[in-house]
Amino acid sequence: MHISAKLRLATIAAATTAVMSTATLFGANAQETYRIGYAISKTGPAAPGAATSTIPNYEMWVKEINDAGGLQVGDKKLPIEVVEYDDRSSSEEAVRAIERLINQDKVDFILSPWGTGLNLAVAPILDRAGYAHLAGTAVTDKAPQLAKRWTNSYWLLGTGEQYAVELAKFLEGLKAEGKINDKVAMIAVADGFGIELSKAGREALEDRDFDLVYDKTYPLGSQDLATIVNDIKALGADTFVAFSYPPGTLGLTEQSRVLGFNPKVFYAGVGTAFPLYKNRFGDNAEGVVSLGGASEDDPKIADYIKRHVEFAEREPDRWASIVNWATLQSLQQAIERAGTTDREAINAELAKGGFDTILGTYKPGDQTFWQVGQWQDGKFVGLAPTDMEGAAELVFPKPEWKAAQ
Amino acid sequence: MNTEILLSISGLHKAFGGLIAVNQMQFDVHQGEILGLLGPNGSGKTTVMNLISGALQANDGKVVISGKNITNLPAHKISHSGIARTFQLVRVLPDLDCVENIEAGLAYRTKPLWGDAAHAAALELLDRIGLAKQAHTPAGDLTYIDQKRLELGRALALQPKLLLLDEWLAGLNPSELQDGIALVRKLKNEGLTIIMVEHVMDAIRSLCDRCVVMNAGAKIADGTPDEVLSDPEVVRAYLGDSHA
Amino acid sequence: MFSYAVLSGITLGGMYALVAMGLTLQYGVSRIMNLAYGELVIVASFIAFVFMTALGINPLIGLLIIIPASFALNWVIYRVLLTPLVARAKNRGMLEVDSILATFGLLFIVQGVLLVWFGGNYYSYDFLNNAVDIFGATIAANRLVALGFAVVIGLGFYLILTRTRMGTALRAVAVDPTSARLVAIDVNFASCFAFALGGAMAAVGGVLVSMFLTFSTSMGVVFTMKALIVVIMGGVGNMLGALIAGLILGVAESLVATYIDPGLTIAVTYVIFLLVLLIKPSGLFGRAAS
Amino acid sequence: MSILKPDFIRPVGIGAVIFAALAFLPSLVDSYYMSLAISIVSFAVLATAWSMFSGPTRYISLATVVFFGIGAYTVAVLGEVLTFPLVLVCAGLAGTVIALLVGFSTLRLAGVYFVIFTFGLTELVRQVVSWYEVNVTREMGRYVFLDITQNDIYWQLLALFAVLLLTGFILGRSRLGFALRIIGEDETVAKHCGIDVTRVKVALFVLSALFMTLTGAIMAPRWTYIDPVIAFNPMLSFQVVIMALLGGPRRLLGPLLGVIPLTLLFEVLTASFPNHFSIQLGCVFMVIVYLLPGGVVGLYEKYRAPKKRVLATDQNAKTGGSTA
Amino acid sequence: MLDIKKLSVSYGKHAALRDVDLTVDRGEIVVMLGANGAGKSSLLKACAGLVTAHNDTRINLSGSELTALSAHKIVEAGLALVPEGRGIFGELTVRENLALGAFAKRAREAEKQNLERVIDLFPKLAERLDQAARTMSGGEQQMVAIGRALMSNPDILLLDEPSLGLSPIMTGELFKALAAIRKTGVGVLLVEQNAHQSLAISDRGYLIENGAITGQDTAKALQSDPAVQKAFLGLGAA
Repeated sequence: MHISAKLRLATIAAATTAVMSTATLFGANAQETYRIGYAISKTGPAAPGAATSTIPNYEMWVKEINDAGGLQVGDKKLPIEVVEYDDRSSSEEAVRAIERLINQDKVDFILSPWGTGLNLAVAPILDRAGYAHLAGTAVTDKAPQLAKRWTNSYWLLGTGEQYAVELAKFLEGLKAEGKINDKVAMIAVADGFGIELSKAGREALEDRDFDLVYDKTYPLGSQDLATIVNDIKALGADTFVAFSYPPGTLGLTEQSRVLGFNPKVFYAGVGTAFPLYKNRFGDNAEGVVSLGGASEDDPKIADYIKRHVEFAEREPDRWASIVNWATLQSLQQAIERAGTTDREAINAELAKGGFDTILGTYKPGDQTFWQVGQWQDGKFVGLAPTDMEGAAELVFPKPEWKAAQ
Repeated sequence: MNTEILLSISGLHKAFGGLIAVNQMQFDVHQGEILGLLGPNGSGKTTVMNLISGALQANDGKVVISGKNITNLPAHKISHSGIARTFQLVRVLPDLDCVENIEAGLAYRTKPLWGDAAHAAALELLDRIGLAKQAHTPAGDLTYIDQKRLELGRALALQPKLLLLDEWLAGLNPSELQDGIALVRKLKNEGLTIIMVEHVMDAIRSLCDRCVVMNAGAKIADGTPDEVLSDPEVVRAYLGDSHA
Repeated sequence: MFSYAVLSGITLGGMYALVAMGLTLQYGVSRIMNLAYGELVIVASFIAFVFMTALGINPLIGLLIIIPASFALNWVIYRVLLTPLVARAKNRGMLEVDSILATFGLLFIVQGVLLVWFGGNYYSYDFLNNAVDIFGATIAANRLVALGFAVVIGLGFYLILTRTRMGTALRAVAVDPTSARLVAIDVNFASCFAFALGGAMAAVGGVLVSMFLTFSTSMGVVFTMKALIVVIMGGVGNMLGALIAGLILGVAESLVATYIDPGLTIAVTYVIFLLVLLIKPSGLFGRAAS
Repeated sequence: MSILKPDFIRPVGIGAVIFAALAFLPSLVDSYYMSLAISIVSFAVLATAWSMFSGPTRYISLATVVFFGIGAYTVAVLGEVLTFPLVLVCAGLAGTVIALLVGFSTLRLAGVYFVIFTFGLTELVRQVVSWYEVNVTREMGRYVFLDITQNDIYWQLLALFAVLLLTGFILGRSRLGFALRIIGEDETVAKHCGIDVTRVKVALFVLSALFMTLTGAIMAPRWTYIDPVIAFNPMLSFQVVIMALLGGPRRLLGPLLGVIPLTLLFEVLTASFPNHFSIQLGCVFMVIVYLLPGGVVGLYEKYRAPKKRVLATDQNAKTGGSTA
Repeated sequence: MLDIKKLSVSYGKHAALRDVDLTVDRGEIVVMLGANGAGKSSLLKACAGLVTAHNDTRINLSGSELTALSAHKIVEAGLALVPEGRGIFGELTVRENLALGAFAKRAREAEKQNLERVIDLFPKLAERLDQAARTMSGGEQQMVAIGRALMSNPDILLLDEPSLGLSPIMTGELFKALAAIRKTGVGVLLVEQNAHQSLAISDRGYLIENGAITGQDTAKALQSDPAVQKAFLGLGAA
């Protein structure tokens, strides 16, 4: 009695599974969905970055489109079907997952993984299989060469040099106005990102007659940066620059506050533009400068932030998230413009650009977004390039740290 | 009796921390003789064996075999100079079978045997020590006595000039003891020189040409078994008052 | 500068020691090489985070709940997951291999559960971050609290282990489990108790560390490894050894950051660790390999 | 002499046929399966090489990724300077030198001290490479743009694996391999049998490291971009240990029996449960540990030849009397 | 007092002990003689709960059943084993070793008196109480091991080759001490290589061969038994 009940349950379960799997099979054959795949770091060292800048955007994009009935392809509305994998922050896993998406799942489009290394690892495969590669979270000095090497690849966060030069130009202006002295203390995380930015920063700052009074690196994974801040504090630099990762960024801010280190310009990031930063430091975030930025007065951006909060229960970061979202909007429009699910047609549309996104009229690969931003009144606004529309005025000098509550 | 000296030990000294285990030991072993090394437990006999075989490093002193100084050489080099041993606590290679255990002795000696030759030699040797039937039994599955035989076989496979037996006859029942004594005597007759640490008096009396008695790390007597066993100091330190 | 470097090194070292001490108990007494140790540290960090941000409970008060809870949790882990391995292990080596494999699995489970609940994000909250001046140097209060806990736990357990009957019994189990049975010590109970206690200490470490470090679900391994280094360097099973090893590493890191290059801080901890092992293969205060 | 005997020729012949057949795999399956095959073969090489040293000696080394990473980095540094075969030679040399250094300095450590030492070594090497790149070359992260396809990598790995298995097979019948087994059983006895224990251990450690280094070198072109975090990822060492232990590190083909099911399991879990991968993996892992105490080889042996083992009883505990 | 019936122990297929019957009375010293590997140690270990005996085995101490108890409970029941190789805690001090001896609940109350008794028995230990046990000589370590066993206030004391590693003088002291222990009413079961001296202080003896009892008699009778003389008293002729 008891056993037969269990058996029946098992049979029903098996039957249901079988029916469901055949259903999906037919569904796939009939091309009634648009299949999107991605492999992203859900675990491992890259997971926090992916969870902040990329995964919520992907999920929100799919949900919004499907809620609206699907992608407009020609005269049909195709709902999006997602195949996702965890690359476990490993290049090898990422490579295999992408191969799987291409050959096994035969998805129509592949969204990029998170991080420079993983994007580079999968780029040649995507190129070979003719998939466009919208690398939304890779910062590499080789971006222009890579875009040439793999013609359908777009390196959307640009090169480290762009950020460093934009920052140096910005600081040069402040120096010319006599607001800051020529001393800069710079610290970077010993990792591809930190080194690329610090290298470009060093050149750009020295070209502009800045004196780098401190120029060192700290190892990835090191969170105790108290001694570094203490050393720098004694050097009399008006400008502090840290090309750091989120744990380091938070640690440096924390220690600067504890030690009462109040440079006139306090620049730290990646991580400053993360919602985490504002939650963590509250009013003390005011005046901190970093990479990225958002024209939060822009209704489109404000709307995006609002929707993101509703969907993910937290704010998006004000740097890569925005670029990622603009990219997804571009993709959607490219598909709609192509009016077909044919990959080559969509790729061609992507190359044309001219999409209407939260970054304005957007062409993937053309870096038209904020390179330097600052927390002002709880918003991370864009400062530079200064000629961009809506560039905010710098809050200067950075207000002194307030004591912890 | 052959008086040629095979092994000569002089001024041998070994301390473990503050404890002096071997203190200025000195004795010679002549070609072809069986030397009994006697003494109470803890008097340093096994330490002397370990110093000779290179299992331990001496703090001072000299060990010379056939005119060659082997003091504090690594154990594998000492084995190459013609010394093989068995251990106080029998040590076979438990997961290897008997043939392999013997091959372990054949394969790394000065004139190594390997492959078919080693296999054949191993079988022959197993036959000699009475383990031919167990050739493919893992050594760990052998009885205690057979493990002792096998360990001796491995030592013999090294074709030593000098064999060190550390309580090899301990724990044998009386009939096995007779077999064991016969085997050791046969080895002696084949020309092997032997140092044996032993407590079994029957064995000592019937086998040893000469005995060295140790107490508290030092030599207290040296002579024929009858001489040393009646030495009052030996009786006091080793045999105990009840034997006086 | 020097005094600051030393002082901040000591607080850093205190944190290392704090995180390592539970492992030295688990590995030293219960003979469980617990690769999931760091995950349990992180679990406590997350609980502290939830207490602080969602419930408004100060983490130090939260310890009153977290310590007994983690003690119970680790008790269950030992009873359910590890007892069968202990029972079937014929020797220490087998238990070591089995416990490595089993806790490796546990590591993934705990990490996976955290991931489902908290996602992959970074977490951090603000507590006791005010500056405190001591000896002319400024240190965050939360770090001093952690250091204080490390010293109190290190010394306290040192005293308990050396001065009380139960502590002596635990050390006896560490030295020779078979003989311990012969003096009426219930070795299974003692191992379980030590494991649970170690787990509770891991939780204390996790709560305190969460007050000043940014953490995420994938960071457990970092703590496990740091703890292992400290445990091995200090000598397995030696609380005072762990405390001192932690402090040495912390101060060395801090001095190197100040006087040589912050880029070498992690390298230097490994150099010191490797040197200690090469010179004294059983750790600073370890007994000779048996 | 003994080379020509049938018990040598037959397995080698069968192996050659199997490997020759496997070489045609790329023309049969698509590139996803090729990438899976690469994964399996690379882990097979790593786990077998690991077991070559760690199986008989029972030293658990977590330094696999040190050598793997050195191989990968050599390719990153020299890849565009030298031809690929020469790069492989350089990688092999670099791995050998490091292995010699490590071998001579660490092999006196025992048990868990050795385990953690080798782990510490991984971190140290990673940190030193990072520091060197940051302060000397000022280039962190290197690009590997080589015209090496996935199939090339597969064939190279397959060839390496064939060589490794042949080496292991010959080793298993050689005096050197036998010496290592004796050392694993009882180091003291080994010494007294005339074996230079240190030299044998270091030789095997170096040999095993050489194969790990070459695996890293062959795999490197696959990732386009290499930095110390990618090259020296300690998870790799753990995975290799786990696979080898699961399979059974004391048989030549044992590790393979761990590699294949675990790689496939990882693959299935990643594909089926991208959001619950960790939990599933952990659970499956625990089940394996509890139900397969002797590894896959143990299971095989248990059903093939039930073996009794008499425990040493009275004779194995007499300590203390000899030195005190 | 200690009553062993049909004790059998196997390791895998190898039978170490077969149907051994043995008794030890209050205030009695009983010695077991037998070759290495005959099963003597297994017998003691089985009594102490360190190895598992077959199901039909019965081990009874003063009326309470020890057979299925785990080792620590057997100590509580009043049986203490001084294992071969002593099994002291080398890293711990002598004082800690002795204190651990009194870890059993039955011993805690009388810990002080027992400590005094042990110190009386082995005055040498008094000077060495704070020394790590492993730094002491073999004889002293043996004293610690026996002292520790006595600290548990046992009804019966099992000793596995206690004279191993002791100088003859030390051995003499040891046997004197055992005789003194007997006087306090404790039963002693002794496994010894040193047949001569152990028979001299024993009341009765058992001969054990290949896992089975092959003979038993009073110590006096055994001493004059030619077979025993040949097998175990070879040096009696000296």
